[in-house]
Amino acid sequence: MSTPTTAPPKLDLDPQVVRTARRLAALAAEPVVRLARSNSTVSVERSVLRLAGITGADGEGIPWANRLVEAVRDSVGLQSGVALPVWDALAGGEYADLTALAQQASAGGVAFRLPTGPAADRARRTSRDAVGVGIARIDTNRRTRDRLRERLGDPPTPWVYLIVATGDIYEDIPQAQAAARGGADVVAVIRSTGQSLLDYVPEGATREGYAGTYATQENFRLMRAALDEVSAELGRYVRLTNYASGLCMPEIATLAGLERLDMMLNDCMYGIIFRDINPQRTFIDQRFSRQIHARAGIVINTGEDNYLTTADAVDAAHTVVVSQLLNERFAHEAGLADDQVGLGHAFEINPEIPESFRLELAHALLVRELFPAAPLKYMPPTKHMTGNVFGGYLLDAFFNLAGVLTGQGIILVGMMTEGIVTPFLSDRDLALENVGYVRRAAGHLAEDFHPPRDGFIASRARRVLSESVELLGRIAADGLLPAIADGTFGITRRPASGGKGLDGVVAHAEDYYNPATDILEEVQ
Amino acid sequence: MSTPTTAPPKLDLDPQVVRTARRLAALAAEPVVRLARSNSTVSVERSVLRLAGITGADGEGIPWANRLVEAVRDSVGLQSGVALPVWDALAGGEYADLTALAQQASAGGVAFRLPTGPAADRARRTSRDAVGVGIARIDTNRRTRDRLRERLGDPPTPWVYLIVATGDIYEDIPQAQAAARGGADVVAVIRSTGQSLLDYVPEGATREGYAGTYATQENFRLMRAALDEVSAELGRYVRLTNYASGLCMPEIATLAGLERLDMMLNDCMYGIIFRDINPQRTFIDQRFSRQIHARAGIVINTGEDNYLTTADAVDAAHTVVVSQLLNERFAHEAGLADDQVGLGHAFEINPEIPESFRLELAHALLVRELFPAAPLKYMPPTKHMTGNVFGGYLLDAFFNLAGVLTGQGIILVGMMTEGIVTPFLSDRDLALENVGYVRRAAGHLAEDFHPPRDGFIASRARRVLSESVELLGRIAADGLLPAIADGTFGITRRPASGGKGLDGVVAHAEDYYNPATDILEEVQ
Amino acid sequence: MSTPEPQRHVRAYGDTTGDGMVQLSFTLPIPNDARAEGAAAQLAKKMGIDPAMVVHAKAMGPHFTFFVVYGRSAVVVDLAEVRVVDREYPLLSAADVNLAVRSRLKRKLVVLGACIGTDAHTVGIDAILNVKGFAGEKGLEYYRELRVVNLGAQVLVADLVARARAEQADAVLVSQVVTQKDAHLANTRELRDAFAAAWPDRAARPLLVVGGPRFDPAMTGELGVDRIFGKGTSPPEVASFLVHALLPPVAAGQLPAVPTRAAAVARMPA
Amino acid sequence: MSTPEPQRHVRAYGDTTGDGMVQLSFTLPIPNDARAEGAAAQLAKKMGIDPAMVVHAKAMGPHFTFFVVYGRSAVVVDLAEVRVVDREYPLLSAADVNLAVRSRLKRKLVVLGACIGTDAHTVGIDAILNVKGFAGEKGLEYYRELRVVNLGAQVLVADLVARARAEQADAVLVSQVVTQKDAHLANTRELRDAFAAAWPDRAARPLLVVGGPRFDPAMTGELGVDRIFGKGTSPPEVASFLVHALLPPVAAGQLPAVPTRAAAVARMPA
Ligand code: B12
Ligand code: B12
Ligand SMILES: Cc1ncc(COP(=O)(O)O)c(C=O)c1O
Ligand SMILES: Cc1ncc(COP(=O)(O)O)c(C=O)c1O
Repeated sequence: MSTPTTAPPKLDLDPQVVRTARRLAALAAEPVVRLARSNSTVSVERSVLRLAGITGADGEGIPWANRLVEAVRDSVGLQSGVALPVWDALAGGEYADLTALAQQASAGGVAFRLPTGPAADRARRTSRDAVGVGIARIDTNRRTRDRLRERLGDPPTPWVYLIVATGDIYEDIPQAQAAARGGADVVAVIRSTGQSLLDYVPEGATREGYAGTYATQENFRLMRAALDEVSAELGRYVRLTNYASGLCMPEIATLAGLERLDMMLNDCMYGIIFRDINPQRTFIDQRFSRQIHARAGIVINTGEDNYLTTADAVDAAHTVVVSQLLNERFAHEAGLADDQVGLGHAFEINPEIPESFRLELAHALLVRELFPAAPLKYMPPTKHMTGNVFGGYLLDAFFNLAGVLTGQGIILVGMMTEGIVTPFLSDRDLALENVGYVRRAAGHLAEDFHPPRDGFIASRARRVLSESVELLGRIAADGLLPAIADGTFGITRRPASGGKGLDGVVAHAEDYYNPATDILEEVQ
Repeated sequence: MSTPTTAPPKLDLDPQVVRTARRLAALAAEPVVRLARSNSTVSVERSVLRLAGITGADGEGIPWANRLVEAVRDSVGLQSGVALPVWDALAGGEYADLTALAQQASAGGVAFRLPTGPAADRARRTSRDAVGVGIARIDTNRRTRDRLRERLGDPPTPWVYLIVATGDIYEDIPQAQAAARGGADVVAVIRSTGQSLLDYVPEGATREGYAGTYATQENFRLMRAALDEVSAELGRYVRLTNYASGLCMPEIATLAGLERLDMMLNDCMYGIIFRDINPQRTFIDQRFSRQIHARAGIVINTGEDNYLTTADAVDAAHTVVVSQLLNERFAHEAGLADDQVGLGHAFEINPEIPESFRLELAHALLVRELFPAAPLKYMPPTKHMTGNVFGGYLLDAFFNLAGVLTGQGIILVGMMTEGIVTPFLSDRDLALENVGYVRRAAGHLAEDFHPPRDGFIASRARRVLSESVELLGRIAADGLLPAIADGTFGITRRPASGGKGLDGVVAHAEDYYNPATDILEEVQ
Repeated sequence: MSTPEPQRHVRAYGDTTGDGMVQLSFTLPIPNDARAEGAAAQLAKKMGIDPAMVVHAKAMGPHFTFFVVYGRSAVVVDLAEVRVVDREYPLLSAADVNLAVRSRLKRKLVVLGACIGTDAHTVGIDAILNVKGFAGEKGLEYYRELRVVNLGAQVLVADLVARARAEQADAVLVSQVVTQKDAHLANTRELRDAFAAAWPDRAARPLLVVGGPRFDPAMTGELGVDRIFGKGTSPPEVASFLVHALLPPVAAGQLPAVPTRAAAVARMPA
Repeated sequence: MSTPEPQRHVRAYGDTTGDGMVQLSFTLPIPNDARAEGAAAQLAKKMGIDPAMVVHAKAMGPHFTFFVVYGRSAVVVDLAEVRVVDREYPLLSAADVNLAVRSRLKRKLVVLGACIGTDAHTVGIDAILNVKGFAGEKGLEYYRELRVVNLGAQVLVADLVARARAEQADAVLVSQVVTQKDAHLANTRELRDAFAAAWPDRAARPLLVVGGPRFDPAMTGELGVDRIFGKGTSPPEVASFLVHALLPPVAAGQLPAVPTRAAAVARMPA
């Protein structure tokens, strides 16, 4: 993020308490990091193949990446990684490329083996070279983005983030362009409802999503090109966002890097809690995906805002902060820089309660000052949005004002039809008018905003922080997986061995080799 | 107003400059006060008759009060006031009462004379007694209001002020009651477009106004009764407002006192500028009407907000302040207490300009701190309200927020259809939801609002104040009437001898007697 | 003047009885040029708004324009024509529900809950089922005589059928919140068909109840389910319906040991 | 996918071409009881919205309910049917207007302006007439060859007729902003009748121009005036129209000394 927050702190948080919070978060994260370092998943392995250039799908739409990983798994297993057997098989020169190999393999025509000695050395070397091509493309994309940002310029914060969600990439494109012309700095294409539970990434341009559009490499490409076009027209680099989330988190991160997406929704626990994906699977996947994001210069957006749709935004305020500290820790461990960690939070307090706006300011300011270098992603009201679109428009305005007053990095502008339908074109335009007015009219109102030291706002912020430290202490002592099983986040219980996708997890054998992590961890 | 502003000042205005401003305002007002003390008008004289109990109208709907004043004027003239010839005529016992006398007189059957000596003494005494009955009723109403306020309780400020404007008193009543149930603290019944230029007050319950409902004694009575009913139901005294403005300003003030209205729009210059009423007529009328308001415990609302509909709200900000200082001076001179002087101002800055909201805050705070004891009436955006009702709803919310942040006494909540139609029932309900949310959610946000001493807001406020002092200096030197003629207020030029109603002005003869002012000035 | 007792025939109300005033907004896929307002007025007029005032027209890029219209709608609403899905059964307390089940069913009543299709919105079904409940009313899990199995989100219809059979479910409660492209209707029809196929004897199949904020409770016939609950449903309404639909009415002196679904089926549209 | 070139037939657009989605809000004079949403849905359906989702219902006291509805409108707009009041004359600069008047009329053109009835909104007519003008464009007083007499507000029609005669006005410009109970239409008809009575020879009567934000410029025929200007009118549009309507076209070589109104009248609907 180019515009770090420089405003002097207003809350006067105790640095000692803040340090304790971070120390406890690291402690709580540690066992999970160990887990992620010593296990792989089918999606991590497929990512390796994708970086090496595998593309396409079979007649049923199942990608060759999936077919090849399945074939390897069925014959020699995945405990050593997919690279060793695959590049060993390729070494014979029988197969034109990875895709050809995959086609043969899925027809049952390839006898994989786990190479050892020089054969293994060679497989490691050649796979590393092949994956290096993909990484090089990611690096090029990163440089291109930097160049475009420099040439076109970055907008001032808070960046305005808008979603499109028609289900049809060809409807999405004009809507995204219209949004950019109307003032959006970031455009997110929401995914079709079912995608996160697919254990493969669909192929090609798609037109049939429900409440969102499939994340595919081709859709990414089409949309990034459309936004490049409009960026040039507007003289402002418009960012593209998608979701590295669900069962294919690592692969989608990879495709994002390959197609120059700019920001990705990517959370260490969202899939567990809101998609009932197995916790171990998620933690392993998120680490790899974050290593890719780190390399690609992609800003991640975490999903703490979602907790407040199932839990109460006042009672559960501290769970948001705890999750942010964990997300930050996992992000740092995977190599993301502070300015790539777009922690999420939200304006979800019941508008019927007294002083609700000041409570929101307290929470937003706490997050701002706890993570001064993070490009915070601030989410609008959703839960308390009803069919009263006028009232909704008003609530969104106060959200926008809270964003401006507390120096948020990215604000996802709310839609007045949130309680009704996925947004209409006009909702988005009205939302842009709303945030445009608030930003222009309030201007530097933050200069006049000074919550007194012992006033309502500062006291509330301190209280949320101390509740967070307390909860982190308990998690550090009892373990993060048990805490999740216990319903700590989003009041949803998710046991460590429940949920979808555990069968896609493989413990590393001693000779496990992953050319991608090999490269990614090297440069760190 | 029961809840004076106790918040510590935030602007640090120079008390020396403030004193200078008030001194210059008094200087500028002085010649006009002299004019008002030495002249009367047909409406002032009709008010005397109304206080003495005259009611009803002839077949053409012209009130007997008008007929009698005309008759006196045609026979002996009005230079000595209407009381002397009328009560002299009544002394013979020929006429049952004032109304009977008026009927005869308008048929040409009464020979008036200007009594002198003991006959004059008697006329003075009997007229004073007769007018005393009306004044006593006003006093009783004031006590009733005080009792009801005490019993039912006063709402916290800012009071929410809503208008109804159907044109039909019987549609107005349920709408006003609905508004009160929805949260209105003050209900204003807007008048029909043409009434201000009528030189008589229509009679009876009316159903045929354009864009407003006629102000009549019966409509006042019906509406006050309806609000008493709903006040009892709600356990909160709901105030009623109308307009003591236009050619019948003194009489409408009188009827308001007689029917226990609570607040009246009443400005020293509005009629001149926005209705092209003669300046001299207006200044004379406003003094008498304010004496009545003072006695009745009625809060007046001045009309400076209107200037910003014809002039630019930034360029002309100081003209609002100058007018407020003049209105305050005239109000004090007529006997109104500080807590009866509801000075008007408005949120009318072009929402397209940067920092418009902070400019509004600067203006609103300046007015608040310049008149700490006044129950300020803060008006919503009107000029920049368009057909975009969503945008309008948003602008109204920021107005409401400005009201809460700067401690306004009364806020007239805006209607999203301001740019389109007189309000629908639902507009009013949505407006109440809007202000309800803002008050509840922002709560005591004013505690966190501290514009820095040399920041944008404080500097702007100081600048407007100094421009005001400068303009007052010029007016004190050159005269208020020439300034008005020159287009100083609302960029509308109104020469002292132009406009409607000058023919209704009469200079006092030496024996001029007005039993009402006699009583009203006595108690001061 | 507004009449306290509404007439049978009413019009929209702006600020005067009978004025018919409505507010309308929409987008047209046309540029905001000279023709735009006329096109918007035409749309409004074809909807019966006359006179129609196009009070706002805003270009959204070169190809789309947003409009706000105010005007008088000619429509007269006939209140006598309004079909209301009345609650034809009494609202019972948890104690009464428990008593009814215990005394009339003599075993626990089994309720299976799920979100089907790709819908992952569980807050609504959880509000009905979880102890925590909704708006201060405890959910069905709190009812001692109900056995609640909540399968959570994104459940396949085939799995739901299998589970209903395995649990011997008396009622299956399905939530659908995502409505884009009428997904909720398509999924409900799939549900109906699968259950009809699995239980060809309609009286034997579990009661099918669907719910979600955008359902029209009057569509039971069309969708072939036993009951539809819309926005703001409270758990007791659902529990009371289950008692009403699944337990035969208490005939004097006679308490059937096993519920027949006949009563419920008889009430259904054919 | 949205087509850059709009079709002749278009529907309202929510987020997909052809989806027909619109938003509607209104009040019904009925309590917010069980029947209310059904009544609202009926109104929407009778306006051709189907399916109609009643997404919000709010009681406003015991006798009224406010509704918000979203749904699909069946209406297809035929862009070929849209009547556009095109500016059939060129937009002239102040210099061109002055030149035209000087060269073709050979005297100053007299313009009388007023708000009639009880309307006191002068900002609109002032924007057209005063030097200050509107949106950066100077008003008609700035044009050297126009003599502008602005009578201000609340002018009686009879006085306006008298003054038009006294000033020998070429054009009378009237503003009407208050539209409650169609006051602007009633006042315009009164204006037309009074001028028709005072100038039975239509060619002799001053040009009648009315304006205001809620006028429909297509209603000239109905209201019997020569031109109607709506919201956002700029002074040059008005000045150019006066030149166009009052000055005969420059036939090659021939410049009539006195304007006839015949040309203008001929263009008017009968
Ligand atoms: C919370 C929420 C989420 C949470 C869900 C968490 C969870 N575990 O449930 C999260 C953040 C995960 C989420 C994600 C998404 N959401 Co969501 N979400 C909402 C939100 C804000 C509130 C819904 C809610 O909880 N309501 C509260 C409950 C109590 O009300 P309810 O569901 O109506 O239930 C009541 C009744 O309807 C009834 N009821 C409901 N079900 C049943 C069943 C039975 C048997 C009975 C008897 C009664 C009953 O009883 C309940 C109590 O009264 C709404 C917007 C809004 N304000 O409504 C959007 C909304 C529902 N989401 C939407 C979308 C599109 C999504 C996504 C698909 C977006 C995306 N592509 O990423 C994702 C993916 C989810 C998926 N795969 O389905 C859309 C749906 C649009 C549409 N009409 O099709 C909405 C309307 C927002 C919008 N305008 O775009 N969402
Ligand atoms: C300013 C204003 C006032 C000022 C007027 C000051 C003045 N000297 O004019 C004051 C405060 C005095 C006022 C008072 C009232 N107002 Co007022 N006012 C407005 C306001 C806020 C803006 C109007 C305006 O100035 N627009 C700017 C000008 C430039 O635009 P315009 O008028 O549309 O003019 C343009 C075009 O229409 C066109 N045009 C206009 N006239 C003409 C004429 C010709 C010949 C041509 C060619 C072109 C042309 O050219 C202009 C430039 O483009 C509107 C609300 C709004 N936002 O629109 C309410 C509004 C017009 N007022 C309204 C009302 C009801 C009143 C009152 C009657 C309320 C009352 N009962 O107390 C009073 C009394 C006034 C009366 N007797 O008429 C209503 C009218 C409702 C309706 N549709 O019937 C409105 C819409 C507010 C509302 N929603 O209730 N008002
Ligand atoms: C971190 C994260 N991932 C993903 C999603 C979207 O859900 P899905 O995975 O169904 O696309 C969200 C939505 O809010 C999110 O916050
Ligand atoms: C002081 C004052 N008087 C009167 C009015 C209303 O106008 P009228 O006199 O036409 O009723 C206003 C309206 O804003 C006002 O501010």
